[in-house]
Amino acid sequence: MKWLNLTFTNAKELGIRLSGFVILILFWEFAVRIGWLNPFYTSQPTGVYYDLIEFYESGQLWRHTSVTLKEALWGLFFGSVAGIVVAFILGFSQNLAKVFEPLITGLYGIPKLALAPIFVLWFGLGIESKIIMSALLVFFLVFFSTYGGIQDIDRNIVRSIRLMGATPFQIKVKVYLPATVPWILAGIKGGLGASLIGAIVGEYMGASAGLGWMISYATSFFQVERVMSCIFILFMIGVIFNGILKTFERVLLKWRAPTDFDQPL
Amino acid sequence: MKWLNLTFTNAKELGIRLSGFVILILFWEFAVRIGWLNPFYTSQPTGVYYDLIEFYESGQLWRHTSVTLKEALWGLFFGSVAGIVVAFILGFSQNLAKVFEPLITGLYGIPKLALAPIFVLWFGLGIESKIIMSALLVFFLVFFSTYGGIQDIDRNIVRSIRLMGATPFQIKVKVYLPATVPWILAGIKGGLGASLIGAIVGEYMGASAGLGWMISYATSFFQVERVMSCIFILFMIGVIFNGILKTFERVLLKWRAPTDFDQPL
Amino acid sequence: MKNTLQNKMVFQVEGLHHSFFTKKKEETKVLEGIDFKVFENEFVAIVGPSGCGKSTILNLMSGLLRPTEGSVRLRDKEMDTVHSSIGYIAQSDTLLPWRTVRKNVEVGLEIRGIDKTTRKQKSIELIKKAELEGFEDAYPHELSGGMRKRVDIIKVLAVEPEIIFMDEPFASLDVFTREILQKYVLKVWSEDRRTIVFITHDLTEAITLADRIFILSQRPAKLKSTHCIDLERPRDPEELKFNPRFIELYEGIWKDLKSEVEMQVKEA
Amino acid sequence: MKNTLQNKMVFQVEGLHHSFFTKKKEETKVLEGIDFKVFENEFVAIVGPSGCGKSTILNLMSGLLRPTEGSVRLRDKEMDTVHSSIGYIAQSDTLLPWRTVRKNVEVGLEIRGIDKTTRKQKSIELIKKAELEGFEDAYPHELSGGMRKRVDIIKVLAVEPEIIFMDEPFASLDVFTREILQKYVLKVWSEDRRTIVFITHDLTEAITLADRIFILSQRPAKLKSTHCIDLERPRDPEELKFNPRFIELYEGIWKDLKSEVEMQVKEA
Amino acid sequence: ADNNEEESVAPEESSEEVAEEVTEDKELTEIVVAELRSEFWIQAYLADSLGFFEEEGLEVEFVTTTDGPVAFQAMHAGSSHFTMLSTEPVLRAQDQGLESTILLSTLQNKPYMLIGAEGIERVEDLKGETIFAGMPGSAPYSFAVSILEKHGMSEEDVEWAQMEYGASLGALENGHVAAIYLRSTAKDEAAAINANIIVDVSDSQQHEEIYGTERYESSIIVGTKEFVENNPEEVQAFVNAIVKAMAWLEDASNEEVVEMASEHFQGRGITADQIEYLRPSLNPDGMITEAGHETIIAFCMEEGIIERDISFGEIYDLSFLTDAIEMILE
Ligand SMILES: Nc1ncnc2c1ncn2[C@@H]1O[C@H](COP(=O)(O)OP(=O)(O)OP(=O)(O)O)[C@@H](O)[C@H]1O
Ligand SMILES: Nc1ncnc2c1ncn2[C@@H]1O[C@H](COP(=O)(O)OP(=O)(O)OP(=O)(O)O)[C@@H](O)[C@H]1O
Ligand SMILES: [Mg+2]
Ligand SMILES: [Mg+2]
Repeated sequence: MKWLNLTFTNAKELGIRLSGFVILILFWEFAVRIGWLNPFYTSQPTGVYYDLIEFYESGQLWRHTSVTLKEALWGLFFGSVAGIVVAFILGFSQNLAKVFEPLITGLYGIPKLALAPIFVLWFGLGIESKIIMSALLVFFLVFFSTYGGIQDIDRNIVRSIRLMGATPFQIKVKVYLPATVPWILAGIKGGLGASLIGAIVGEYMGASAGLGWMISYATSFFQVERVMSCIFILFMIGVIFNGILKTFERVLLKWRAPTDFDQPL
Repeated sequence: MKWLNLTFTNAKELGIRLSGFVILILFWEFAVRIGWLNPFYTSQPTGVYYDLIEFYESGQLWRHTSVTLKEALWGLFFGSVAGIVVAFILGFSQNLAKVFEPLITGLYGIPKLALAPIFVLWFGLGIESKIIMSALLVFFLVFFSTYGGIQDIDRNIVRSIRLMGATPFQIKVKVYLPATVPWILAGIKGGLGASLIGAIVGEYMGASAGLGWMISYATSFFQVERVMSCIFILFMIGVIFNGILKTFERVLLKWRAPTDFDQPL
Repeated sequence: MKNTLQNKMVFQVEGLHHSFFTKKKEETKVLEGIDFKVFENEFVAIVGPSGCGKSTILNLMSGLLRPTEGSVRLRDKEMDTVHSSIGYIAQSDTLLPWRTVRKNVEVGLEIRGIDKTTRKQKSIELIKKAELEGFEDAYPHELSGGMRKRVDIIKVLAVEPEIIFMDEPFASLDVFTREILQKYVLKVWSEDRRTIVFITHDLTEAITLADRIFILSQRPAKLKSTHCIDLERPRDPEELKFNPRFIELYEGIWKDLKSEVEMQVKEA
Repeated sequence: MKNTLQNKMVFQVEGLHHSFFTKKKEETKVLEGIDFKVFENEFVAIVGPSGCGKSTILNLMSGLLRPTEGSVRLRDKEMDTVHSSIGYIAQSDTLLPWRTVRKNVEVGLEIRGIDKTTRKQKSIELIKKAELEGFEDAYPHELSGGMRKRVDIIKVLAVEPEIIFMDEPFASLDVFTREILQKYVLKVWSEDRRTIVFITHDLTEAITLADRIFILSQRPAKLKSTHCIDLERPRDPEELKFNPRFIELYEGIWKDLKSEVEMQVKEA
Repeated sequence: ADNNEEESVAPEESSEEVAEEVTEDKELTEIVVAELRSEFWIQAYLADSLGFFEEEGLEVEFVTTTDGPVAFQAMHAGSSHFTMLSTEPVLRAQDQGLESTILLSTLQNKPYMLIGAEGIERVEDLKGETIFAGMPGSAPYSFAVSILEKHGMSEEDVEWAQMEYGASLGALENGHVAAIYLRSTAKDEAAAINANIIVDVSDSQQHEEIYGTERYESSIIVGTKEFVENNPEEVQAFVNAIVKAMAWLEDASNEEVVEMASEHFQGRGITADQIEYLRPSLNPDGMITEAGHETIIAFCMEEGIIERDISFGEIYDLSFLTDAIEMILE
């Protein structure tokens, strides 16, 4: 996997990055062993490990993971694009912003699970409803971030490009878009997690496969190990997504002055 | 209400801001009346209106709303503070960032509802568990945004303040904090909605009152009107939160050059 | 002023007033009744105390700002928006930080839809002129202050605008680099009949380059006086310094400026 | 150079090399073996072509950068971090956009924990000196370029640093405002025995102010020559221009600089 | 079992294979069942695993939702053909004009328990304590209320906590609640946290004590009225397959059941113990009795779930079931 090489330049680097995770796991196992945590509710790493093996060997792991992954990736894609586009539209029209900004903040606060009946009604029980749910959650995060970025732009630069005779569209593409990239990336970084949650919530609403399906199934059967296995997989997907995004970030923001000086702050 | 005056400078302004919402409502009623939507699933505005009155007169509306509001506000507060603090800690330590940044992204992608058993086990069924859930969701949004802002700072300004002999702490308070305010505000704007969702999810997990409790109760009774009433209340809370935040924003960012030029872009 | 009368008028500035308002509605009067004309192929310099309103005049003339009162007419048409026939080298740094030097120089050409090879050719040529070879692929944050300014200048010159506004373009350059660019600007101006409005604090520079010099008073600025520079063209910056007419002009303008300052001091 | 020998040494720069590396690890050699000393209460000017490495030298001397090779010693101690005894007026704009003019001027005092009334008194006084009355509560974006630079200057002077670095501080100011500030800096320097290192492109300014002038060559920069300015103090900028020794010095330095450029041209 | 596993990985491919094997040239009809994954409908999963649906020319996909009502609404919105849920929401929807037809019941009573924390051994001990039994109006909630009433207490005598079902065991052990409702099949889990079983209505005697009857057939399979009327063949085929599974289940050992059903209950989802605990509640023939229906109606009206009496004939259509029984069991 090429990007992994790019992201984690070497094993040591990877070691540092995962150390927090490893400590967490060790602590968890330890806490269970000495009786601080009751494995009946929290399970324990070794238990999860065996369950993961079983999950994998039954061929079900990849099946459920791939379903959720597909939903989340499409959701991330559509949600990010929609978030950027809407932020740009509202960012350039005071009046539209006045109408829609409160609407969007208001809508964001609605618990999506409460919309399950309507969602199922409109989008059915297929993959579409999960992608839409995932995209919806991503949309909000990317929107808020991008919209903030548009307000924060350096006006002198915009002026200079306008003076060169750039059309409003060119100004957006040549100035606003690159200038808001750091903001968009911050939004997408939040969106990574949101895309997974959206897929999971969509699966809670109604699904025949996926990690969300597995979690809600396993929960009702008190299969804590399996719930934890799924959470572990989601966690790893999040970490990997983050690694990929970091690579993107490095490429897209290579123009930025390095953040670290010779001396510590 | 003073801040409302500040926010919506006059009735016309308020009119514009709410027009989108009004159109949505009218369309909804219309769609039900001509049969595009089945009121059994989506209810209809007039029905919701009567239900709201009943909800209000029974004295239940304020009871449930105040519970959720309290949870959300505390969650917003703690989550924002934690998000800013953690972003600052990781923003200034490459090594800590390497350890914790993937961890945080990974954790964000875990569906919170799946943690219900652990949450209830650790935090009980009182208000604490909802505040923690709400704060958790807000934390992620504010963290990602603030962290992005710290990376984006103008290095020349930092240098100049360092040269004046500022301690690391002074640099953070006098430069990084004010410079990241636009980013923090963008994060909190997302956090408004997240705080409500967190409270609701917390109530799903275990509660005896609150709008989330009401929604899941009404859902199981096919009381679509009531579900919609709760959603409406949540929506309005989101809008009002947004209005308050706008006022804050105006005060905190009054130093920024105005975004609108004489000419439209 | 030799050519001004028979030449066509490019800008007509009439009764220009401008005020800025703070968010608390406090007024800062900046311009108080400015009238002047700029003719085709003229090289005009504007000189005045720091903060008097020079940049504001250029912003008004370029259509970036709308005057509180009075009018700016470009070739008999009221300025109501920006015009791409004007190239404006602003006082502040306006490089796009995410573009390399070459890409920054090309941005205006891109906007005009010039094809890639022409763009590249043009930008490479200008980068050479500005003595920036070897930095084509550097990002702005990797340049020195003077280098950044040079990129800013050639970025605007690249699109060959008919009218060029320059706001203290050479202030941060050493004498030799400055001379090279001055010569280049003069060449561009004389060969292609451009019209140039130029702000500077350097009187020598103003006299060397301009046909006419407008002296502005302290804020709120009025047009204090206009000096016509009747030195022969082409002018060599280095020789000029010893030209008696030059010295005469210099002293005249100097006194003019000084009296303004002294008046100010007396008032206070 | 009158005082230099009996005076204590403040800076000792030895064998200074510095290179920048792009993200692709390409090297830009900027400094190639610079040696000089700066003594207590000396006023040193650095002159050199744009982009040669002047600002880099100040960054190294202030401890913002660590040299690739060689050393900078401040009072016999290796520079290993920034020192608050150095006030650095940088080339780029470093005002805090969210603070008003007054608050910007006070930032250094705040850092030192000076109490509010003293802070206010000091800042009001300096704002007056810089002719910025009436703009105490303006935000940086509401100022003209020259006004912003003036705030930048007094912000650093407010903390009364022992050692002052200035990187082209007066480039964007008109002659009169510049003179006022030059005089103020000279006053501060002579009264309180400050040590000043000063970068400028204006030879007249360099000769007027400095005890010694370091001439740098093109990048990669070497110390081409050092000129001692043996003009009597106090110097009046206006009279000095007609002083024959001044003209002599000016021409000497000019030729020195010019030969550098010509060598460059020949090489190319 | 291998074959079945493959089917769930790539349902389309294997369905073609099976179609060839079966040699009936008929294409399989796709049927979607919205459901809550639970052992209460074990017969449906067995029918799938045992290939009975295929024999009937159906290919069934199970879609799990959060909540019975959601599954039910999904069906009415056209996303599925059948739903497996409890009777109560169906009655309420019927009352509101969403017409459905219940085809059969997989259980004959409610395999519900009320279990208590340490020191809570009898119903009387619950007075003034906090208990969890789902949302008001849900079947577990009314089950708990009935218990209280049978012991001379009322709804007001205890505090009601609400939480995710999965969180209830933790809440009980940690003392957040004094008693919780639990499925009777989860006796092992109850034992794991040393909880006391206060009431267990899978025991028919206790059931009668609480509900007044032995039967309370509320784990049902339902279709929309429209679908059932217009597609009698599919409905018949579907019911046939389930009745076959019911017959198979009667004779199968617990271990066999676990093996067959494990495909739908991955991991440790189902155990022989659970089947054993479930057995007393299993409906041998899917029939729904008048007595059971009346109990349910009475209960729903009391709880305010429905406002009018819904007659047996309006909501049930057992003709498919009787036909299937005739054909298969006889
Ligand atoms: N952060 C940086 N990264 C890479 N290269 C840099 C960086 N800073 C400066 N340089 C390079 O170092 C050289 C010298 O820069 P410096 O700013 O010291 O020049 P200067 O003498 O101050 O010029 P000017 O008079 O134009 O301000 C330039 O070629 C510049 O490209
Ligand atoms: N956006 C603004 N908001 C408020 N006041 C402004 C704004 N821009 C300029 N001013 C004020 O207008 C006056 C003139 O500014 P201007 O930039 O035109 O000066 P200038 O002559 O170009 O000065 P300099 O030589 O220092 O660049 C100044 O007093 C400044 O404070
Ligand atoms: Mg200006
Ligand atoms: Mg420099």
